[in-house]
Amino acid sequence: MNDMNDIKQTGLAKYIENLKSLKSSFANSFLRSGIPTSDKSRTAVVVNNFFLHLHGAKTHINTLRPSYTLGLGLISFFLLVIVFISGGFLMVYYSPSIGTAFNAVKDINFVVFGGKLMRNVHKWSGEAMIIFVLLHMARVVYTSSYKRGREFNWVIGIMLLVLTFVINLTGYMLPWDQLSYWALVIVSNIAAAPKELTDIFGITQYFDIGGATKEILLGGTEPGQDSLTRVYLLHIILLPLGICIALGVHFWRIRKDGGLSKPDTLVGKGSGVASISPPDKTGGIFPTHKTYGLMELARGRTPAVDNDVENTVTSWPHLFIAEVAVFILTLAGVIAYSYFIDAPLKEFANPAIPENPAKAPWYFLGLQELVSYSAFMGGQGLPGLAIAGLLLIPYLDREPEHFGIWFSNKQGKMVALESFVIGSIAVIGALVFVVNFGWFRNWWPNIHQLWIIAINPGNLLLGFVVAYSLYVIKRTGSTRMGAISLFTMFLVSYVILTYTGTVLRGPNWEFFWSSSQWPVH
Amino acid sequence: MQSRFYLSLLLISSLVLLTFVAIATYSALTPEWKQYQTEYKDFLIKNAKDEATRERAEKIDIGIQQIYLTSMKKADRCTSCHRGVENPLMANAEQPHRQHSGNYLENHPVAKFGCTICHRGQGQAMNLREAHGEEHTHWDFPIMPIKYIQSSCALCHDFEMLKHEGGGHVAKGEEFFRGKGCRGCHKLNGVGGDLGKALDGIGSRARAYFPMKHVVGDRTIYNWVKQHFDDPRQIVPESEMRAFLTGEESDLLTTYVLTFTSEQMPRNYMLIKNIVMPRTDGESLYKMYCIACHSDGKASIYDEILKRTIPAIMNPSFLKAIDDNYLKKILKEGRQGTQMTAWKVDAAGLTEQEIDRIIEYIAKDRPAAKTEPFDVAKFKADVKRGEELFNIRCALCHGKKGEGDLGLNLKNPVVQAADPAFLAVTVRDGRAGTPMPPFGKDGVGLIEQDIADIVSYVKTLSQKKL
Amino acid sequence: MEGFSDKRVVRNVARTCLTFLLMILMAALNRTNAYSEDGDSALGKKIYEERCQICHGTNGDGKGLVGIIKKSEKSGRVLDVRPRDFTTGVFRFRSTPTGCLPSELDLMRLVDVGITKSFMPPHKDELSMDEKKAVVAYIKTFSERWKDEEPCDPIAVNKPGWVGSRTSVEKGLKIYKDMKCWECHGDDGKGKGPKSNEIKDDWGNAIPPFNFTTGALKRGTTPEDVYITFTAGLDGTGMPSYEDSLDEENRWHLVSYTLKLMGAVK
Amino acid sequence: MSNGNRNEEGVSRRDFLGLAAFGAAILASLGALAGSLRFVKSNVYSEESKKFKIGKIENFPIGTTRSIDGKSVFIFSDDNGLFAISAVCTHLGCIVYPTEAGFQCPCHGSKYNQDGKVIGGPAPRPLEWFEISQEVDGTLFVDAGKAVPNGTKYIFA
Repeated sequence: MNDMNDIKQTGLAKYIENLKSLKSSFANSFLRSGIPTSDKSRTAVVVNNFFLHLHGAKTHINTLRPSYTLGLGLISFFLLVIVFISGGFLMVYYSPSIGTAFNAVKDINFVVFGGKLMRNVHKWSGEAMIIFVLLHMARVVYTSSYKRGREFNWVIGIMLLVLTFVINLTGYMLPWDQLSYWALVIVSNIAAAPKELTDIFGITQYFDIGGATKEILLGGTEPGQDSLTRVYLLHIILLPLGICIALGVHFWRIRKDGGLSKPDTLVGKGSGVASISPPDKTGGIFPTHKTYGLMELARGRTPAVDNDVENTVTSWPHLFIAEVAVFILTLAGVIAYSYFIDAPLKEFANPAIPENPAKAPWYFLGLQELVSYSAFMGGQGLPGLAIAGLLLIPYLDREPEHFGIWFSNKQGKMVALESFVIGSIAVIGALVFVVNFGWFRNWWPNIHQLWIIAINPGNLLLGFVVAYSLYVIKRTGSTRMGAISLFTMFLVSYVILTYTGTVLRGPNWEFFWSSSQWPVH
Repeated sequence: MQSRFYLSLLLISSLVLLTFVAIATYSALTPEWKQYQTEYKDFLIKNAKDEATRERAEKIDIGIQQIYLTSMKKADRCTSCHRGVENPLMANAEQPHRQHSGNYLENHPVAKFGCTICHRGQGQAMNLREAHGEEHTHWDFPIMPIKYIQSSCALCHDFEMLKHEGGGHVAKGEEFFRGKGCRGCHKLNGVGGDLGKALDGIGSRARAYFPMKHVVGDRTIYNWVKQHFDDPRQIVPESEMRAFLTGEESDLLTTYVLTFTSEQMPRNYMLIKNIVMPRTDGESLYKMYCIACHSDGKASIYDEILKRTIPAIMNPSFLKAIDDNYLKKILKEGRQGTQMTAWKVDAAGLTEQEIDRIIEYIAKDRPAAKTEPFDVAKFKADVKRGEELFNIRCALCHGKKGEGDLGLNLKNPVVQAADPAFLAVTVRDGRAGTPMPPFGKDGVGLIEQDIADIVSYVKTLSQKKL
Repeated sequence: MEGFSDKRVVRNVARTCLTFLLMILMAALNRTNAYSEDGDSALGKKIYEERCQICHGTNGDGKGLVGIIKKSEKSGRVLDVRPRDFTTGVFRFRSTPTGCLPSELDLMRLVDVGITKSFMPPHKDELSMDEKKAVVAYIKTFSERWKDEEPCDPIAVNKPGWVGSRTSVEKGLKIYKDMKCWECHGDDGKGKGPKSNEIKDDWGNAIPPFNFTTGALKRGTTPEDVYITFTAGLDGTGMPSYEDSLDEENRWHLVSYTLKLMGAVK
Repeated sequence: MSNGNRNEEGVSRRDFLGLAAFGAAILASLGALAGSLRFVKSNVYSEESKKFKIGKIENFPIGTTRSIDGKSVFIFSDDNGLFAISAVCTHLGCIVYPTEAGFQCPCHGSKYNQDGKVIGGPAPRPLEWFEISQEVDGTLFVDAGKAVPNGTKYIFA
């Protein structure tokens, strides 16, 4: 009996013991090496965790400087997370059929608990992504962060930008209201715009690449159920998948390319060294200032020759606190905005009557301004060239100096300012001209379309931007200055054109100072 | 130091997030309709006459009310605010709690019919602004003004029944529609003229279909239709439509026109009590198709909109000159170059029988006396002299090239194909009831040779270019 | 040119042998155009009988064979259009003050351009100047007034630059209200004022007030035409002259307001 | 046979094999990809027929302009016959509306004259004209899938 009791006792005691240590044993199993207490174990947490090991075990303090990154890339990523989660919720009620989609969205707005907020959050965080991805790009450009092995990651970044635009656009079409329908009409016809070119060469009947693209996109010749199915497929599977893959590569490359960019000269905190100059080795797979390495797991004297290491802190908890803070900030911002501003929902799609003005979503209105000169150039040619130009930036500017410093130097700041002013003048000048005097077709109605494709305000603007940045390179003798100039002008053009398309264009795409002056239909 | 920055950021953001989550939850938990339902419940509890009523009132669940009409896939949630709609205790309450007026709900239980079938508005919506479809809510079918509400009755009921059982307005409107010749210009169900737009489905068209620029007040299709009847050119400046009705009469016609919806009610909703064959006597047909232009047909009238004189087709002098076959030909084929529609079954959709009945009606006052014949062949016509006479005598009304203005368009194929003797008689005797005077010896005093010359010239007009 | 109306001159010319030469010349031009007194009135009579009599009647009493023409306006209102009765010597479209006979030019202009909207056709291209003069002279024989009275001087028209301006339109609106224009023409200028059904013309026929929103005045649509109508009135109709009750400036303000009603200014 | 020769031959043979293998692999993949792309272009569209009935000639008195409900086409009738002009803007597919001068597109302000010729705005092509045909019984059809040269007017008995 005693024995039995003993055994029972020990069994129960073990059980109670296990119960007592549940917290630490679960934490140990979850974190693999337990709740960290030392720098070593902090490092181990990161290295051993599936999600966390995407980060370095140690993080350079420059990475944590809010004024350096402004957290823009991170915000973009968190917006994506919010979009994915809220999108998943919306899918519970949404059904991609032209007979039910509109009612489903109405029901989400009206009777689903928190439905309106969820829809707003999805909509606004998606659109905010566009802004933050662009700002993130601007940060990368202005801090020269596309250099020293990061060239390809810049390319991935541009891909993500394009994917962000497209996924937003496809989402716009799902409610199947007037906005959706006419945006789909316009977009599918932009897809068909190469017809302008094939028409000129008279080969449309043999090789109608534009028409084929349009029909593949729509699953027909006009928007209908098949189009909605396809757009839905793009929106919830293909594009998210593309984004996830591209984003995976993007993050992986950040690590492999040596972490976030940082200036070669940095005042290290407490290092006692005013200026640290690592050996200058650009490019390469293993730059000297990489932030991971087994030797960093050890304490004490290390074979490191790079003082850089001294300016790091353990990612756990410093980096993670920062990330959580930015995530909550993003979420708070999105929810606050969504609480006050509702996502639009117009009348049910009506193929007989276009909206007047029929506008694309705002982020495409810069392009719509351009397509109002020529559908092909504005919808495909110019965006294509702009993207090509952006892609080429890291390959055409390879100057290693001023890496990781905002605007490189004083001259860079001046060039950015100057390009901002000149670019604004050029865009506004072009717009003022077109609004007041029209373009070729208004002067010579019989002019051949080729002339308009070749010479239109959009092309001239692009030509001017390229020419001006080349002039800047020639004047300053620095390709870096050219890159700053080019990107600044790109950004200014995008913003001004978008503003014009959104606010200043009214019915019949006529110019109005504000929408309060629009004539009533 | 950096961690402190991020920790404070985290704290502040978390507090902001918490605040907004709290606010959002609160507003999700306190929607507009809940307030109305609470009011309703409190009202019932307060005014309960006996304990049992009171107990029942206290048991009222507060929650979204929905009437789902399976056959129409319609969800009406109006009763979430209008909970008292079937409650006799609410007969004198303020909206939204008031009981439905009249005894309509006896035969139209809310559970079967919902609300928006009759009242329109957005049944799915859960707030007043969007449910009533006010302007800028992007809903095409705002709540229907009560003065036009009877148009909804006609979705299921016939006009004969409506006339006697509470649908007087829409039945009256239907009478106007039949009596004012609307179908002379507008097709409905494939029958009617081509001058105006077809009316099918007009009552359920999207708001954007109507040019709302000149509409006074709310830009709804109800106001558009009504104001367009009052003064068509005020709403559509280039309209050629006639303005027959104003004020209350046009309200009635509006009520009727709003019944032209493209949606078909499910069969189990329809209730046709007194099927009355459509009126197909000559007079009714004349009123349905002809009267808008020809009015009583006794006198010809120059029309400022159509810019021509509309012939007096029921004037004895016209009928005396024209026999039934000729009338039938014109009715069937129309008159090229004028607004006269081809009424045959292929075109405007009238059957042979109907056309015959109309002709019978038009020709009922034909005088027995025959006209004195005019033997044109007897005269050797001089076209050149005819032209001179024409320019002096005829061109003032018929135009220099016979293109017509106050007078008839003489280049018209019907005139050109007409028997010269018929034309000569017309010139000689004129047309009483029209501005066409007699040019023969009883009138202007032209001799028969002159008339023959003019007729011979008129016959050459078709070759003249304008 | 004025000399032609002076019968003495005509008589002198007729008595010269030039008549003969002229006749030959005219014959060569295939025109029966002579300047003898007899020839003149004979020509006038001929033209009248050919072109005018059918509406205005053999005696100029407006009771020709065509008779009353019914016209339906855009508003749906059906009007009776009656040819002018020349026997009273009362004319609407004069440039002379109310109560006066129209000037020779007024009548010539009417024959020339006709009257829009009431089927009086233009004769600009149909008749020569002499024929028009002859027919005008013949028309004057229908009324005794032409023997007893002389036409007055035309009204002077000097359009100020501010006609049609916003302030002028506003002042015009006030005058429109104060002078009770709305009693006939209606608040909205559509001719449906409270008294619009009571108005009769000198012959006792109902006559509807003008609907400004149609924009087409019979006299003509220029501001000057409207001004003359306010100043001279339309004799024989219910439209009085405002020459005495409104000063020139206010009449022009009223013109501004009617221009707005007609849609000519915003 | 020298070593070098054999080597050369060997290398070239191996090269050829490699070239053939990878070439075939790429070709096969491209073929599969092209086939897959063709897969997404459907062979039939669930749309209303492009050819539709518009009635008889008597429905179109000379001088009239008609738009057909639910179809983006204007039918005109003038002294020279009947003709159908598309209401779809050639720029980006919005529906044009008639104006005094001809047509106007609400989306980007393309303007056309009464024959559909571009007189302003970004439209690259004139509005399409469609074939009108007549069945045996006299019914007229417009085929919005079949463009005809601009200016083609049809005269029917």
